[in-house]
Amino acid sequence: MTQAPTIAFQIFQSILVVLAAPLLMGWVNQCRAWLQNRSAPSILLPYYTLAKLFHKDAVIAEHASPLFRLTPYILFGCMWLAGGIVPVLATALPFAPAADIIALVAVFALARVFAALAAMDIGTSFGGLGARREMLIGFLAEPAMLMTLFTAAFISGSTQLTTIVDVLAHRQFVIQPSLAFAAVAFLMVLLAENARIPIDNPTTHLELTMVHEAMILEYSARHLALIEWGAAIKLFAYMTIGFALFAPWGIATAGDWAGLPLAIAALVAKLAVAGAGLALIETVSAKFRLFRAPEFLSTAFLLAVLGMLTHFLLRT
Amino acid sequence: MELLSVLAFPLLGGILLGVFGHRRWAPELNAAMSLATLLAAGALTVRVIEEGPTTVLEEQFFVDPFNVFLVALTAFVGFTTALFSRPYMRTEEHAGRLSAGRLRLYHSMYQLFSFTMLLCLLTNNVGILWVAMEGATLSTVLLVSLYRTPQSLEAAWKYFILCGVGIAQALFGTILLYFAAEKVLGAGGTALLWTHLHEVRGELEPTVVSLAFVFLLVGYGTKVGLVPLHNWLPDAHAEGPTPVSAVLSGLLLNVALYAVVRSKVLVDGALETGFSGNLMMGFGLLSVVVAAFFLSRQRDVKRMFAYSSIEHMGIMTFAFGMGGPVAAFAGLLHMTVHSLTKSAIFFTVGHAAHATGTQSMDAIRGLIRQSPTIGWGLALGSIAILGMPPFGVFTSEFMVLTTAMHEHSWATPFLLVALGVAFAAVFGKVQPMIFGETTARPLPHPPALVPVFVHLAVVLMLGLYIPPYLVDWYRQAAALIG
Amino acid sequence: MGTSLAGQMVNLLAAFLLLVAFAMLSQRRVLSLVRLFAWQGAALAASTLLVAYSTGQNHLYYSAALAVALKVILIPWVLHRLIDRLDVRWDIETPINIPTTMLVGIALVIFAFALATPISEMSSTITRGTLGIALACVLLSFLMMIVRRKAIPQVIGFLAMENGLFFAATSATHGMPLVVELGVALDVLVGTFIFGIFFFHIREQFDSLDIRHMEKLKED
Amino acid sequence: MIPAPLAGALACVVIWFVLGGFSLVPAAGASFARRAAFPLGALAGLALAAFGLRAIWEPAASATLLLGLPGMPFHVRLDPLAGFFLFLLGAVSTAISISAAGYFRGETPGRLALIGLQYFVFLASMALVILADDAYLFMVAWETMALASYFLVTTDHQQSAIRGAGFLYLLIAHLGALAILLCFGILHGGRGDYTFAALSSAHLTPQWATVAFLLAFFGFGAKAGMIPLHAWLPEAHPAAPSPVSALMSGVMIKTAIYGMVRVIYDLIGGVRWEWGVIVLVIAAGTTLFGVLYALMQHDLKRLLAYHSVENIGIILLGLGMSMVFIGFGHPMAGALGLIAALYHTLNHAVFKGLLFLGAGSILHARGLRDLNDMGGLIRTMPKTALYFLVGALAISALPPLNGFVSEWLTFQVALQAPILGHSVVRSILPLFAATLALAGALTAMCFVKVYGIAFLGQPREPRHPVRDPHAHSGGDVGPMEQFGMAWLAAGCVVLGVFPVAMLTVLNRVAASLTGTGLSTDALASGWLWLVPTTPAQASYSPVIFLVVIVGVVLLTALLVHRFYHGRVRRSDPWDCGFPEQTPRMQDTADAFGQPIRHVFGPIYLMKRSLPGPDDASPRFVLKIEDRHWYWIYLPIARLADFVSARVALLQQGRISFYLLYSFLTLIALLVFVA
Repeated sequence: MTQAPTIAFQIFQSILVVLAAPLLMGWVNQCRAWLQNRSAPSILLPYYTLAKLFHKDAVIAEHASPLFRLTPYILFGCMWLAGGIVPVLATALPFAPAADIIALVAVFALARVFAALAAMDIGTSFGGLGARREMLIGFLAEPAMLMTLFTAAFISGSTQLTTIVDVLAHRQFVIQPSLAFAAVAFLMVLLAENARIPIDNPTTHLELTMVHEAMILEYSARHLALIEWGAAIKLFAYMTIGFALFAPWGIATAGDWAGLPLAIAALVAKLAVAGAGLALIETVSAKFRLFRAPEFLSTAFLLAVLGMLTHFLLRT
Repeated sequence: MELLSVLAFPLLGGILLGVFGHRRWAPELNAAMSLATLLAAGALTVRVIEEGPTTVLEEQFFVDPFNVFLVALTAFVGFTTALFSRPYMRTEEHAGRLSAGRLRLYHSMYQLFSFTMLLCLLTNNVGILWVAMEGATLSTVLLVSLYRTPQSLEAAWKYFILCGVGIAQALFGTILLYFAAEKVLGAGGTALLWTHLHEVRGELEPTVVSLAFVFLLVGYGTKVGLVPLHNWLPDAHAEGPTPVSAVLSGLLLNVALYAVVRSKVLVDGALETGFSGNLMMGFGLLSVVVAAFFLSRQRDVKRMFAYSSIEHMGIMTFAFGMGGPVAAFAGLLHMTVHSLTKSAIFFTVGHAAHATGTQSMDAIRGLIRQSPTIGWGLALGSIAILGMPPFGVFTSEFMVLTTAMHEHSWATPFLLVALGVAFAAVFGKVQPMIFGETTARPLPHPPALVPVFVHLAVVLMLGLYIPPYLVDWYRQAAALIG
Repeated sequence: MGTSLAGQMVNLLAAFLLLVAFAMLSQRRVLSLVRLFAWQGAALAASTLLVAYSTGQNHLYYSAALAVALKVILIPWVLHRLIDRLDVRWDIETPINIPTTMLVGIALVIFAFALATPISEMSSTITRGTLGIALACVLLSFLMMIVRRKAIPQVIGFLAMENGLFFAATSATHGMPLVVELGVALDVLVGTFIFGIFFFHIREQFDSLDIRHMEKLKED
Repeated sequence: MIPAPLAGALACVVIWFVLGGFSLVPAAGASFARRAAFPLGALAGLALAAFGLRAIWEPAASATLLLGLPGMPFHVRLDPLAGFFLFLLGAVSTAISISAAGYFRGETPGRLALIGLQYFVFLASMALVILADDAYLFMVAWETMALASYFLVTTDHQQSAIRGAGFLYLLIAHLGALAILLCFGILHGGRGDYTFAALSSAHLTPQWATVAFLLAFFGFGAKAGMIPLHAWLPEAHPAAPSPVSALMSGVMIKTAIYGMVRVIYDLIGGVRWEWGVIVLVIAAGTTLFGVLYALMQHDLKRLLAYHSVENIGIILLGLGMSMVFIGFGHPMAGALGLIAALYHTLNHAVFKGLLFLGAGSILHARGLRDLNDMGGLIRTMPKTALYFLVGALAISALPPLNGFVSEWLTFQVALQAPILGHSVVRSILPLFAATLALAGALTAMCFVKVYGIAFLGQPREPRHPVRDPHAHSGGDVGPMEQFGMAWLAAGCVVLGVFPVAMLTVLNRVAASLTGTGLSTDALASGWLWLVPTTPAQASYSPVIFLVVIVGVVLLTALLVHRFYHGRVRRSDPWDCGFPEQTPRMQDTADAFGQPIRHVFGPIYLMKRSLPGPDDASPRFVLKIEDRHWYWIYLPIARLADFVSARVALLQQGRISFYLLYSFLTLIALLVFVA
């Protein structure tokens, strides 16, 4: 399954994901600003931020262990890998078989674990607090995510994203209540995993509320840049996973460059809509108390499981 | 010839020690006589292996695979116990608990006791069997009350009355047996000879025989310590001197069970029904369960192991009751390993009680610190008696359980519960005695631990490997018992 | 011809034994107990003689002699000496309510007969009913041992039980082999002496022969 | 002539016994045990692993020993299943023996001699359990194993807590053994032949087969530590010296899994799906219970013990699914489930051994076992920290390490559910997958806690250090212990990155038990791709995975350092500008578990004591207890007491009553006869 064009395609997609991710971030911020009728920042702002960070001096707490310095690269690497596996533009990517949906979830888990460890490395009060909250969210979000994906996997009889997308994209359209359940669950997980309102607020440093920020407090400069960038890629990857599962139309198969423009157009459209939607959600909803988060996520988990059950029960 | 010498040595020893029993070298003499008995028994065993069953003195005495191995066992444990009683009795004398006169009594009675037991085993005459059994009671009752403390007197009195009454029932049973045999064999000597009874057992009158068996079972069963006839047993074991407890548990109970099994063989022959077997299984099971629950309440270490003896006697009775080659084999094996293990335990317990000056388990702690050998002896002994492999007790329990699971699966839950409870009870009490901070003091006379470890070594061997001649010996005996 | 007469005599003695057994059950005074025991022994010896005579079993004469020597003379004498030495001559005890004991005893006798009848049917000996009586005697003495609260009466009960057994042996089955008889007699004798020793020990420990003092060893 | 693998395995067993015997020899024994015994034992383990691995590729071989029951000598047999478990035992014990050589170096001769004896008897008996081919030898080895480990657990018997743990352990082990014995009794059926061949040929009615299954399942489950019979495990494993804990958690409880597979698949046979469902339910409970209680622990070894409970649950999940599939007549999926279970068995052995050795290193080097006393160890014990990190990631089922592979396979088994005919079972199977997912995430949380508290952050002042005389403060542990950990860490990586090799091995094992192995294209897919069924359905390639991540990380680092001026300033932590940070402000282990306590409150039995308002030295005490004590164990104990109190009425000391008993017995029997 390894011939040159698909490899090229793979590389192209990977790079595209990495480069385009901050753009999505910027777009979401812009939409949110509009919705909260503030004057919107440039859509390119994330790039500026990253550039700025990359030019600063890094400040690291003494008695920070090597693990602390290694983590940002690992986070970035994991996200990049995820972006490479998800069929963003095309299915049947050469890397895709290397990791199915379960492995994909595991990649995010790996990143989370390292982030949490790094947060505890310095031994500050906030670091531990952030790590604890992050893991609290994670231990519910991860299974919910898995169950969502399983629903799709059961429908398509495979855990390979490629196969899933093929099946879902090229079957005649039927209403799948199970998928509806799954979609809602997925959305909730997406919000939680990407540190979005109502679970977390990426723009706050209030000790009572912050989760993700509390973990990366000690980071600065290039490390911080890598982490932020990784976060952007994560959001991008999640959205594309969402598209792959629930709106797989217009995606190309690896190697046929002809289908590419259509695929890109479709992707951009979907992302635009989804980003706007995300901004809308963040605007209309308020941040939960921390201990509402488990309820929120267990609801997601429940919905996902329900989706799976309905699939079995309604299957004739 | 060997047979008679087996009987002669302990009798002689009893008389000699009755005279010299208070001398300083009396314990050695005691051990020597037991050794002589052991050697004679060994010779007898060899003879039987070579020439098969024989009878002597116009058939008054006989040996067959069943009793010869019990004779060997009895002589062996008798000897090791005599070895153990040397330092033990010295310490007692040293502590001023026993006067010279008592020692004389002890030594001569010890020999007479082994004489009566060997007589029980070797006699061919069911009547003499009864006489010797009563003699065993008479010779031990004074040993139980040796300390003349209120408790020991009470224990001895109960032992005497209960066993006396029980044994009286056995006599009635014997009379009934004779009554039945008389018609077949005619009046006179032969009608009570087991060999003859065994030949004609098919023709004996069923109703009479079954009646006789009830009396025999209740009678000898009292001495076996079957629940609810067991009440004398824990008292007698707890209050007597430890060597006596060792031989009571290790030998007397076996011999009594031997008598029961002998009668069972005749009855089965006469009845052709599972009557006797079911009766024995019922008693056995009851004993196992009840004894197991008694175990968890004990404070006195010797008392606890006395109850454990009841439990194991129950297992054997159950096994013999089930019958069949495997179960009977298991029963015989269990007889062997139980008496070896239990006497070994009593040896260690005796030394432990001396080292700590008490028999109360709450006061015995950390033996393994003060004297590793005593501690390990007790630990391994208890583990063995609780039926943990690789010790031989497990071997027999393994056979009993697997056979029972097939033949009488209804009984296995009881056995399971009983074994579990017994394990929890005994082990939970023994463990703190062995481990932890010690309360023990060094002993005035070096403890005799060779017997302990010899016994345990044999038991261990029987768990992993049973010598072939021992096997076919057991097999013949099992075939005999059926 | 003699059989019928001898048989009747034996049955008479058997009845007498039963009577004595009941008397012992209800007797309060120790001395009288000993006396009754002696009478029982005598009746035993007599019946043995009769059986010996009527069946010509010679060894039964020895048994009879043994019985006289042991049960009529020696043991009662020993008991007398003991009672004197322990000076419990006048000591009486109240067994639990005698009428009930009596009723239980009667029930036992009936039970014993019921048990013994099928066996005595097949008995070849001249004395059929005696087995039931012997069993009844055994059970009655058992009952006596249960209800007695003092050491000496309990032991007398024990010996009485042995009498019952002896009776069973001699009358129901023309006597066990002599060697056995001798062994049994020896045991009984030794037993009596040991009991004697015990009385003194118990006395010195509990300064009373009341066995209710001996209830310390128990599960609590 | 005995074929080579079997002979070799037996030789290793003998060597272990001999080593144990030698350590007992006074004087010489001590120095021998200190210097040579453990390394030699490790070599024997290595050889054993090799023989086991080879045996998997060879036909089953059997032999007869001279010892044993009359008419039934000990039989031994080496088939793929036994070979696999021998491999596990040998490979893991090698590492543990080596680090034990370092760990026990400082013991006094007396203790060392005993430890040596018990340690090697323990190893040898485990090997015999696996090799045994008749019920008797199996039981003997099984109980010897329990005994040896019991004495090892009570090595420090001065502490009453440890004595209690040992007692509980041996008691439950013995009850389990009795249950197994009865199961053999059922299979044996009074035919007098106890060989496994004879037992497996027994014809059982469905009811009896089910009884046998239940006896075996709970008998072995008691040893494996599944609920509700787990109570001994969190007590006993921490009590033992660390290498022994590693051996017990890593290997011994796996022999119970071996026993289950051997008895249920091989001896009883005719697996029914209802059995599978029973196993699954218990397994799900065990998994969640284990991890949730692990999250509440602050004693490191205790925490690890609870994780052993959890992982046993995961193994049983795989086993149960396999039984369900086989019961419904899908042997191929059944084989996959078995493979997943066995793979996780091996993985757990490796990483749990590693983690316990790590905990032992901390205990040995610092005298610490309470997480709340640790902190910042990564700076003073970098090697240990690295190996422990590998273990932590592995047990958290994170790619590309081994824990992930087996859990991934288990998920794949659950995803086979649609082929089942029974609609209910079909729809509940994924729920067990959900349980697994939840457990995996919670495990990750738990080990973030462990690693973050123990190795990261800043050192906390120890409140209750263990008085370990050999605790040489400062610096890392000795080379022996490091080697042991390195060995197992390497195992985690290799098993994680090259699962296909192991898959083919396990395929042979599963085929030998279920008759059919995996599908052909599952095996045809080459060393690079782990494919449970078909490439279209699922595949995973840890090699590519690893290469890509490492590549990307390196690339990023390269780029960053290429374009970045690379100035780095060290300074105090910022922490939102919060002034004077002290180590006491860090999270404690208990604090880290607090959200879980909040979410899963009802599951725990919590005893809180809050400080009063005017408390001079305020102290917050929280005690978490296991509800099983109050639901099962104590009631049983009370019942036993009650019964024995009633029974004791038999023995009230009055001789008249005693006489009455025998009188009544006599009368009753006479009535019964007449």
